[in-house]
Amino acid sequence: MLTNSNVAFRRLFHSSVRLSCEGKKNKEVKPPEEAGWAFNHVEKKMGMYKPKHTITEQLAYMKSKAYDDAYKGLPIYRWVNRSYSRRHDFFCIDKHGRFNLNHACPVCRDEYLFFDYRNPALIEQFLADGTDQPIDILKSGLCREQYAQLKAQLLRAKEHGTIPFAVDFRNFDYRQWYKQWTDEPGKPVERAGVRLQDIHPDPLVSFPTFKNDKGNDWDEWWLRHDKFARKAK
Amino acid sequence: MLSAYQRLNVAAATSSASLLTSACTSSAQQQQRGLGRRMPKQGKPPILPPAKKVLYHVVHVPWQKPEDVKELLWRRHVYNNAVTSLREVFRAELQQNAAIGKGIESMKEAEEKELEELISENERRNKEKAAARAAREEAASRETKLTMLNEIEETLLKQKEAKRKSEQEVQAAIERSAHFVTKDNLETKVLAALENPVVYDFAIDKMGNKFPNPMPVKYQEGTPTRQKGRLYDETLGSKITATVIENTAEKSESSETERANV
Amino acid sequence: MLKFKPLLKSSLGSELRRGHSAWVKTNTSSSSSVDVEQLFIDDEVQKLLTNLTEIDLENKVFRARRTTIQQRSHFALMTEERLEKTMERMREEARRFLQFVPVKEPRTQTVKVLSQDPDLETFDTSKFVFTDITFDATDQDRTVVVREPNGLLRTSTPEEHDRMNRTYYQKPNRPVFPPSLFQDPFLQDALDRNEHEFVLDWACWFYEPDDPAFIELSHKIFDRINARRNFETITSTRHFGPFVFYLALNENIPPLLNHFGGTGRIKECANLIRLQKTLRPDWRVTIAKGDSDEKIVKDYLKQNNRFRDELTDLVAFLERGVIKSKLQSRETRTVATGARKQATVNARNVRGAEGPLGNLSEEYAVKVVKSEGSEGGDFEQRKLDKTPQRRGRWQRSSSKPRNKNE
Amino acid sequence: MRKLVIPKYFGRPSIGLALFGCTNRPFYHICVFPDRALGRRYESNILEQVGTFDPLPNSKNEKLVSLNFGRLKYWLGERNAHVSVPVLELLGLSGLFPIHPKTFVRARDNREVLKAKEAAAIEAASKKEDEEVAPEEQQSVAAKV
Repeated sequence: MLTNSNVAFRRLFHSSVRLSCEGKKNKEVKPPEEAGWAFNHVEKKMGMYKPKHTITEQLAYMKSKAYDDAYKGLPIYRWVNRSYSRRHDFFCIDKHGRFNLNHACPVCRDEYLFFDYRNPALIEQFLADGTDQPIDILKSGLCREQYAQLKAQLLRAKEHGTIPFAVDFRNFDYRQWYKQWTDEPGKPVERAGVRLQDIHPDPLVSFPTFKNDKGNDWDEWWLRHDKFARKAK
Repeated sequence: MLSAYQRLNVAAATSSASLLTSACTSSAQQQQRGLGRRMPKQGKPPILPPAKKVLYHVVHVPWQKPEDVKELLWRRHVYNNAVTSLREVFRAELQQNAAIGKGIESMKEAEEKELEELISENERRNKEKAAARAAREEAASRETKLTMLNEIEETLLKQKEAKRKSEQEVQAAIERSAHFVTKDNLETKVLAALENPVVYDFAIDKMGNKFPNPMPVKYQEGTPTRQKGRLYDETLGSKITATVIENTAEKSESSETERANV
Repeated sequence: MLKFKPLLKSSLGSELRRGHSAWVKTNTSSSSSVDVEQLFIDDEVQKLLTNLTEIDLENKVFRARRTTIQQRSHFALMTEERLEKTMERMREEARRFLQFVPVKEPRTQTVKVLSQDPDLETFDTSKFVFTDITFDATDQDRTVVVREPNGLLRTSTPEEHDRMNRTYYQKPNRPVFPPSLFQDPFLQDALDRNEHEFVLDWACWFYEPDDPAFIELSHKIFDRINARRNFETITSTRHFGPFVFYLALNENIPPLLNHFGGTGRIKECANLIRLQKTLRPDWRVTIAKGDSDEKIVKDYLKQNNRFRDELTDLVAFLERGVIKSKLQSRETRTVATGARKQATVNARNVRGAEGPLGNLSEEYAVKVVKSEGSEGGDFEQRKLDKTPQRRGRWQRSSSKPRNKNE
Repeated sequence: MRKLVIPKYFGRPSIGLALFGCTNRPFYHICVFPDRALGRRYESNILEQVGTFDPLPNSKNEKLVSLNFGRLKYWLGERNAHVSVPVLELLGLSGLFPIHPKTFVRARDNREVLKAKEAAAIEAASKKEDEEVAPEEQQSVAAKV
């Protein structure tokens, strides 16, 4: 929400109005950098069209101050208004491009944002950190269409190399490629497969395999807390 | 499409099963079953016989051209002969592979052999590991025995030490208790105490000088004395300074004597 | 109709090229047929290549990468010697991660014609590709046969062969058609972002080592690294071996020599020259057995002073012992980490932007208050009275600011 | 009435194309059925799958066929399996079998159709030229008049 005073002097107009004036060819439309990012007064967007923007505008917008003020450097899904009843299979925009509901998902409601493999920054916000997998749809608060777009554009980004990821390590058996090579290949190596307990067998720090802390959530008390809290209600 | 056939076959299976089990079902139902048209389940679309369009549709195959027929005749014969001979070739190839040891059975045997090898190798490795583990455990147990023995010795020593110390204490206590007051020497002790009473009525300062505050004897033996002053007039302060001077004087003389005779 | 005519003709061309390996680009003086694979497996060369690949655990071999599953990080307190032992174990593990990608001659593009049936002409509009999926056929010796619409039955080209393998035997991150990262606009973008290792890793996972496309792609990347001189993107990775082998084979090692010289590693320079000597025995530089590294490098410089302008850092190091700035970039990285430890706020910049208040310091007057006690209040006071009508950003009532677009 | 039958041991096994995939996207599995009489549309009576055939060409105009030659030889040689015509054609094209007569016939028919189309195309082209020529003649005639 742009509250500080330096926004006032910018030209504030309704984004969809901008859409209609595009129809009239005579008025030259300045690119958003000079014209200033569209500021959306409209609270309730039901039934309105979502304006179309290009990828270059989106890239410029994501670097702009307006974006920083709006989202303060946090990933977009942190600003989702969780008080609305959010099912995971809702659609913000119908097939004609109009909004279905007022509380749109973080990507649909912001007119410049849409998932695209040429803008990895936006996709990376929705990835579980340290992995190349998207987070859960309920956690991301995205509608079904945008979640599908996220997965599709993530795959495209991987294929086009804008989002690097860990390719598995290919263990070559030289005897298969060179006839004269005789000695055995070493133990096959696996990416992220080096375990600390193999490298540093410290008797004091015991990593009992049968009790390894995989899958249990001993340090995520809030998960258990929610369960009881809900039961209590 | 598939589901229709599945339903038909399921019907066949159930019908045959029910035929076997319930011999005495009503004749109408059997008859119906005989016709193969079973009543569909509640709410399901009825099972219809194949449509007339499908039933009475006649496929008119166009006549082949005579030269085609002639050519296809000899091609078909050549082809069929080739196929039969090929089957023969394949059979021979399979037998040959089986003979050489590349066939399925030989592969199975090879797998079994390999399995046995692996199991035996595994057992061997387990035995080795067990032996190594036994040796390690035995060494460890020996070591723990040693440590336990040491600990026992230490505790014994400690206990002996403690016993000796406590014996000494007891001895000291016994010696000390020699002149305790007991039932039998009670009277003598009391009389002795009466003779030389020990007076604790004194003050002491940091230096260890004692400042007795004797009660006037006359007063104790029953004849009241003349009140020379009020009890509280006496203040230890005045006495203290006097005796302190005396004591220091005595000490300086004794220290000189000591220094002299050293 | 017969799209295949050129290919058959080219098969003759590649015969000639057979003698001349694909790895040797420039037909240098000794353009005799060089058996690249034989050379690569030679123990001497393998030892030299492993020595040349340095092991950089933190930034390269075990750097933070995106995995498919989130992993918990494990911490362990260690004594100094225990840490040394662990690092040694990690180094040994890293050596296995730095296994070289096999250097292979590309498979021939020629196809063998199995049978010709002219009267099968136009039996169908499209080709038929037959793949044998017998269970004991490995990726390499699987038979893939193509029937052309003109009735010609031929064996498949390497590209088709691999595509069929990828279709019928799927592996993760191995789609059927090559990803567009391996074509140029995107390849150049990735290389500009210094993701050479990622591209090469994916290429060696996606293609077979003797696939012509893979060899051509890796050569392209090697040339660009050599042209751009950013060797640090590929050092201490599994592709550094083939990269150095490729350079030594084509005799353009001066840039790499310059890089090693700049960072003062004479041993690597000597190893590089020995490698080129082993690969090109008829090379003019003579290397005696017991030579010291220093001597070898000096001889090299003496004999090839045509590269003198390229070897400025090496020469600088030899004569004046100057370590090049490239090392600075690594030092700046270390310095940066070092700086973070010292206190950044001091008397001078406490009021400015680097101070505790950061960019807030422009909006508010910052007064440094010595004692905690009474005066603390007026600092708050000053902050408030300066902007009475608008509450500071921190005192915003609702935890979630109204979004720009709502 | 359908006979009670144990698919594994009944009659002569037959190799045919079982249609998988969905509407507008056919995909055939080349698989072995217990007998021709039992029909091949019933999924659970497939003995074994020895290959796949994708009738729709991919972007490189290729129709992909995969065949498990080892098992195929077993069923053909050992078990003397009956093979349906399309599978025979495929085997013919793959080179394991000689070319099936039907493929020759189809090839010849396609050639004839192509030839006919070309001829028609040539006629159409020539007819178009006549029309262009005809109007010019009329204009020249008009100009002359």
